[in-house]
Amino acid sequence: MQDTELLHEGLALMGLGMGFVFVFLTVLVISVTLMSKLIGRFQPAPVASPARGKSVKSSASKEADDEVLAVISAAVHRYRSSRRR
Amino acid sequence: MQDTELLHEGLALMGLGMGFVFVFLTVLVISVTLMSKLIGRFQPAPVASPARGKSVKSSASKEADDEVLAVISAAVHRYRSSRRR
Amino acid sequence: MQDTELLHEGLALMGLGMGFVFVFLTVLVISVTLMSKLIGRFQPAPVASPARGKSVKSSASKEADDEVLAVISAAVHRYRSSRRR
Amino acid sequence: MEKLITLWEGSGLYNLELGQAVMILVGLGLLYLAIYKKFEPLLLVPIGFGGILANIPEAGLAISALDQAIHVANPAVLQQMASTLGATLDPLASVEAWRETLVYLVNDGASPDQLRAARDVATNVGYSDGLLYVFYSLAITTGIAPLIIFMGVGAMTDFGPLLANPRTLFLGAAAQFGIFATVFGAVGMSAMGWMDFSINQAAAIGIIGGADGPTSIYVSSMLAPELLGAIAVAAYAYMALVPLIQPPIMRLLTTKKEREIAMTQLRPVSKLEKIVFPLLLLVLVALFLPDAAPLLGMFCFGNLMRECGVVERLTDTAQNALINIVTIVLGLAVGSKLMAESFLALETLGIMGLGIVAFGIGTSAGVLMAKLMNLVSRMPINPLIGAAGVSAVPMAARVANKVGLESNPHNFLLMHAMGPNVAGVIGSAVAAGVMIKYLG
Amino acid sequence: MEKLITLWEGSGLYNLELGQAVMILVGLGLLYLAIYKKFEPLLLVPIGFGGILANIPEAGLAISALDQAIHVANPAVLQQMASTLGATLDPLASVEAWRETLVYLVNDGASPDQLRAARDVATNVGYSDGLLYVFYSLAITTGIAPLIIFMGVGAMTDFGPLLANPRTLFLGAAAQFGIFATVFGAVGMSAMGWMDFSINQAAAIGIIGGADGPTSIYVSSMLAPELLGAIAVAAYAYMALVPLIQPPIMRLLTTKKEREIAMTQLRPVSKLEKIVFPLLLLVLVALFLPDAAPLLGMFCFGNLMRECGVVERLTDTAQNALINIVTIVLGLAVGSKLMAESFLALETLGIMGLGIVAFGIGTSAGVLMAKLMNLVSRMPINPLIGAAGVSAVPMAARVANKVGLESNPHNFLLMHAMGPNVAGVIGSAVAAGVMIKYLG
Amino acid sequence: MEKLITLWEGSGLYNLELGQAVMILVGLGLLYLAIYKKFEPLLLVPIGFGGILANIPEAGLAISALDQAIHVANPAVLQQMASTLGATLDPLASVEAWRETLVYLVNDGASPDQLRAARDVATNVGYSDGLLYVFYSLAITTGIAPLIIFMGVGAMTDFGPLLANPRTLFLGAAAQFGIFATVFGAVGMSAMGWMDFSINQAAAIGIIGGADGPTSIYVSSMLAPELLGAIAVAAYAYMALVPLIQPPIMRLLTTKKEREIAMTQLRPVSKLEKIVFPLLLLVLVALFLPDAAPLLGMFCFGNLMRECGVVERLTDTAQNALINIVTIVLGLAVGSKLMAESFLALETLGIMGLGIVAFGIGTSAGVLMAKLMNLVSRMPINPLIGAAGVSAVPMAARVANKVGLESNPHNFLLMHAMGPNVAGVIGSAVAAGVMIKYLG
Ligand code: NA
Ligand code: NA
Ligand code: NA
Repeated sequence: MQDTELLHEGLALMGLGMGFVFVFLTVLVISVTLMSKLIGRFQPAPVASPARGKSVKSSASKEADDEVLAVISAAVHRYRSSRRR
Repeated sequence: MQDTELLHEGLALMGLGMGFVFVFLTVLVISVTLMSKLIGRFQPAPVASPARGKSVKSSASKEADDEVLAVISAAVHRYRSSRRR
Repeated sequence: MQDTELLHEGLALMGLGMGFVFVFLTVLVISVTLMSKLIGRFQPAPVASPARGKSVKSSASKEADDEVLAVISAAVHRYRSSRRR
Repeated sequence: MEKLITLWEGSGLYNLELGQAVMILVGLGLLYLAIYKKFEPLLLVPIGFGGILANIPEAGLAISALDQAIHVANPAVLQQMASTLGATLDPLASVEAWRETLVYLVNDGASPDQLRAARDVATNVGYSDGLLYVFYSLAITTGIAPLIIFMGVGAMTDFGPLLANPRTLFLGAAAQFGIFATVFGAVGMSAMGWMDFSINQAAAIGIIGGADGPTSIYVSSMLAPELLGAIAVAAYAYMALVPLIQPPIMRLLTTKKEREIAMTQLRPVSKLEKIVFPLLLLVLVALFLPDAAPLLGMFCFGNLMRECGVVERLTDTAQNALINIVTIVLGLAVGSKLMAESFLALETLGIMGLGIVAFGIGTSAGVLMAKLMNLVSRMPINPLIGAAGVSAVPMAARVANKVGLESNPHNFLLMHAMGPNVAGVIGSAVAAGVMIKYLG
Repeated sequence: MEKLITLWEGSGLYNLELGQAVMILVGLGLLYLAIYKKFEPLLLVPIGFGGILANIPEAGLAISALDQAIHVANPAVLQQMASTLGATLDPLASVEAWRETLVYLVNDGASPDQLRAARDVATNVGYSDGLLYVFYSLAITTGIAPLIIFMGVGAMTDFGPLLANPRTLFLGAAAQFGIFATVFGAVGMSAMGWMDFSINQAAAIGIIGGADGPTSIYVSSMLAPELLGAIAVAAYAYMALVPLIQPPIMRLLTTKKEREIAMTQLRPVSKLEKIVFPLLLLVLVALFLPDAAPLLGMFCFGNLMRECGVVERLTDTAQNALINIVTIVLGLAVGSKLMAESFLALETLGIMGLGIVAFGIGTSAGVLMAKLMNLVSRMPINPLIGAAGVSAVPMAARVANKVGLESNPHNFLLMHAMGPNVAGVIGSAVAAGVMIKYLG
Repeated sequence: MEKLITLWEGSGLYNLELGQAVMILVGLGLLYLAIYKKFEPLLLVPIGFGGILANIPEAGLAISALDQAIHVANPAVLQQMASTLGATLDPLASVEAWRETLVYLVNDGASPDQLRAARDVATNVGYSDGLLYVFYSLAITTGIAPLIIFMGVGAMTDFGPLLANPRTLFLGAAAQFGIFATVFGAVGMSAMGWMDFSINQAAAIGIIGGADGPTSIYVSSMLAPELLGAIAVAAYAYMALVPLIQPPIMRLLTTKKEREIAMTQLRPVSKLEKIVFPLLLLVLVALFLPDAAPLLGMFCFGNLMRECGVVERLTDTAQNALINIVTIVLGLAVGSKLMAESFLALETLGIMGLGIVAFGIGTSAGVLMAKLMNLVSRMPINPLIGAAGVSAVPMAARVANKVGLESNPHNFLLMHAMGPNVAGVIGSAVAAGVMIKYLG
């Protein structure tokens, strides 16, 4: 490749690349803003959502939690009895 | 494949498949029953087995247990000292 | 392969192999001894090293520790509240 | 400017075909079911997402380097590929026609040697296999992924309730009638001219009635890979729907009195029995149905690791890290088969319809078998646990328990239903073996 | 005696070339930086160690069976290989000359079929692919390893701060100017005759400025695999140097007053927004830049698994066992590219120099963009968080926070900086897609 | 009816050969040893189970698609395969004779190209590689599995005791005499005409005396893959038997007084020494024995990850998820070599006999070396710890400790024995390197 051609290639890539990155992220900004507004309208209480999230999680990972609880309680028990020794 | 031939194929597969499934599981029922009886005769106390299982486990996973214990005790210790802070 | 040739091969492998193993491990013994001396000279307090090692670790795995701590404290909390129930 | 045009002509929007758009919506729909309706999310989240990835225009994530080159390469490369395939492209035809010719050659006319050469051309000019295609080749074509998952399922399965009451194996056998009735239904639909299923395809569809994801995927990857996407989706979706599908059927086929039958408490099962059971099952498989050996062999291996008590490290890995890794890869790989041309066909509707019928018939057969056993045996069996014979572990057993509690709030059937439930896993693997034997 | 000579002539010391010795020292240097300076040790420990392994003379850990045979096989095997490659070796030339001829044939003249045949000769006489070569083929050539790591990164990323303040995406966009300025710098150096980078190589070098390890590795494995070793080392080393590189630039481009700007607290973001975001991003990628689909697709998949809350098993595996396993394999595989002939070149110095420039320009662009946004918008933005737009998650965000605290000890910018920080990940993946689109 | 006959003729019982039945019993025997006698269960459970799977008649789990097709395909397919192999099948001969001809052609006469073509025929008509065959190809032929396991072992090894007393490396060297004496024994048996071992096979057998599973598997996969099954079983079985094999030899070769020797307490070893050691070892391997680089390189890598303290995530994965996954795959793959034709041979008995001799000689050499060192050195060494030089980590060190306690209940040798114990790992890897150098 000739030097000037290479420089042109580089310049074109720079312009096009930065341009595309900005256009794409602008579209993303707009979409995200719209999406958040839409969700805010139909599900107006973001404050409620952590609670909801939690309840979802607690039902979904109930078993895992129980297991962890069992493991920990067994461990604590063991730890205590071992200290008594 | 002709339509009737296809139907015949399907019918044959159904008969043979269900037949085989039943025969196989029947053999399995008989084998399992015999196996349980044999084991019951030579090792008559299934009540003892949990205990035995436990002791096996405790020796096999002794190291793992110790490690867990160490981790937990360290964690509890850390937790306590962090609360004191 | 002729029998005697095979025997010769085996004998050669034995001599060479044992010889090489010894030479290699002798070189290793010498290198390790030198290395330990060098390190001992420039960093004379091996007693200090556990402490240093610990501090390295505590900074490196700080986050992991915090996470463990969080998990454990949550677990202990859950365990306690569950016992209260 | 020319570059801008390239960018636009290479964009998804420019190339988006209707089918792809629809399939992306289907993928989003599966994610909705998985996330909000909790339809087997462990599988349907990766499958749904994989389905979307597979349908991104021009990205070629789900196709091979060769297919990708045929789809997007420039005319010179196309001609080079054609010459390795022993054909010449009509210089007067359009490039689109050339691509079609190449697709035809690759799928029908070419020898393995020619395909290798054409593939070499494609990779030499820089095309590479899509990620999901690689996953499919590594995980499903080799059979590794469903078999490893089955091993993990074995490591999570407790055969205690089954060993305490081996007769419940008959319930697991009866429920497989759903499979074979569906096969017959599928060939029937073809004979009627409604659909166009071959006998292999019918068998792969029938196995949906086995209510076992890995078994379904394994069988359809061997007998009808072109239907794998639809079959896997149907299998997991209906498994998730078990709490809706089964109860009405169970109530219809039983009297309130039958549903109130209390079962005698299960005897304790010794450790040794639990260790011997997977080996016994393996030996029977070896003697009578070698074609089920990969599936049941890996299942028994997982279970033996669990019960033997001396390889806890391995059991733990089989139940966690390994099965999770394989699940991610398998799910994405299955998603790669959710491509418009194969999924958006009438056949998919047929599969969905037949799948639900399969579950219904399996449920009925299990319940009726339990009633039959009550006629010939003294020890009473609550017919509700027959419904658990379709497997869908442990969902179907929980359903049996719940329906039982409705009639008698003190009658806990869960443990009793676990017997037929795991028997159903064995039953459908045996059915899979029979089908592979004849049609594989 | 003859055997002793063989042993000596097969030893590393006898065969050690200067370049290999230097590269072993480079590997030890990387380990020093990783272990004592904490330069991204998770990657640099495997990369450094892999670099040492790759340069052990005669061991051939980083090369294929074919290359290994060419390098060490006896003359008879060399002649056999030459004949499969359609060449004859000059009987008067030395064996070393024969080896060189074969290297030339394999790299330039031979067809895929001939290479396969030559490879068959090598494996038939007992040569096999080196371990690191196998890792490279499995993990990097297929793209699996960087994509799986990107999935894990997605599973560890919280888009909450970004969703609370989407405008910070512009900061993540601006910081990508580091990438493209570096590309132009690299072609400039070539035009000046200082270096000899092709446009593809320049693009791969530029992506170092994206400050994202997996993205850099993915792009350079596609556009310039011969530079992968140097690029990966530069990418991870400079990411570790972010706390040294960025602060002076940040201070230079901002007034004390600007650095003291307090930002309004972020609004809480609902679970649903977090679930929808990865899907929205995926759909936009599908519509506008399919070439970024592998990278951003896997990233979004990881993030969706994290946020959907119903596949915790899979999320946990993606964040731990899976990403760790892949990191070990990827690191060793990248190390296999630290071979003397390709690494000890002037180009590597150029890459290291350009890499630091890339980070600097990216940082500046992010800061200046934030200042520009302050001119046109009411809601104040502390320009320091613009520097976090280069990604290097979460290091750059912490740097922004730290520099901010220096000016105002009550101004915690960490959460605000996380927005541009993760935006930078998306930005550089988009930039990667554009480059692959044009040059891939 | 015809179908019923097919079912019966395809069943295991109809096709069961005596050898397969015996091998299934051997597999069950290994499981018994693993589960009830705790013989290295982590490896012997998968190996034993894999051995059973490999011998299920007609299932073909341990063979390639090509072998499977030769074994069970119909005459038309056989003829097609023969033509790709450049042969014609005698139309008057039986189908069984045809199969034998094909087996002969595939193993001896055919070129790689012809094999590829024959394989294409087999896969085109639907045969596929068995699961265990796939595991073997991926995990053992490439060397990946034993090397990853060795990395995990490195990540679990503490070189502290060795560094505190480097002279114990000589004990680890001496104990390797068991390896080479066994090699000589094996060629001796062949020279006598009792067995028919080649020098490569003798070397692979000898390495059993190294008492290191992964090293044995790695070496025999390179030098004598046909013996891999027997060698792996012998290696793991005898490692489990160390507490029975060693004590009598140790007591025989030492006086009570020697066994009572108390050793001076080990000095504390600094973190830095532990970090430098794996790098030092690696450099020595690079300089003097590149053929040991894969084994010792991965071992040192694991150990460096452990000691450097900055990659705990990776160390944890190397010690747990990764090594467990690879162990499952490796075990099943080794089991695939427990096929009747190769295992049920006189050679296996020879291997078992030689293996135990290897352990005995290694133990003796270690003990005698310790006594020799006591003659030339001031610092006293309890000769019992010499027995730990065979490796079998940490079993042999525990045995030394236990035998020591018998003589003097206050003399804890465990830490002192860990030095030669881990030295034995290095020693046998070096021995492996020498053998691969000459014979590979
Ligand atoms: Na089932
Ligand atoms: Na970036
Ligand atoms: Na050893």
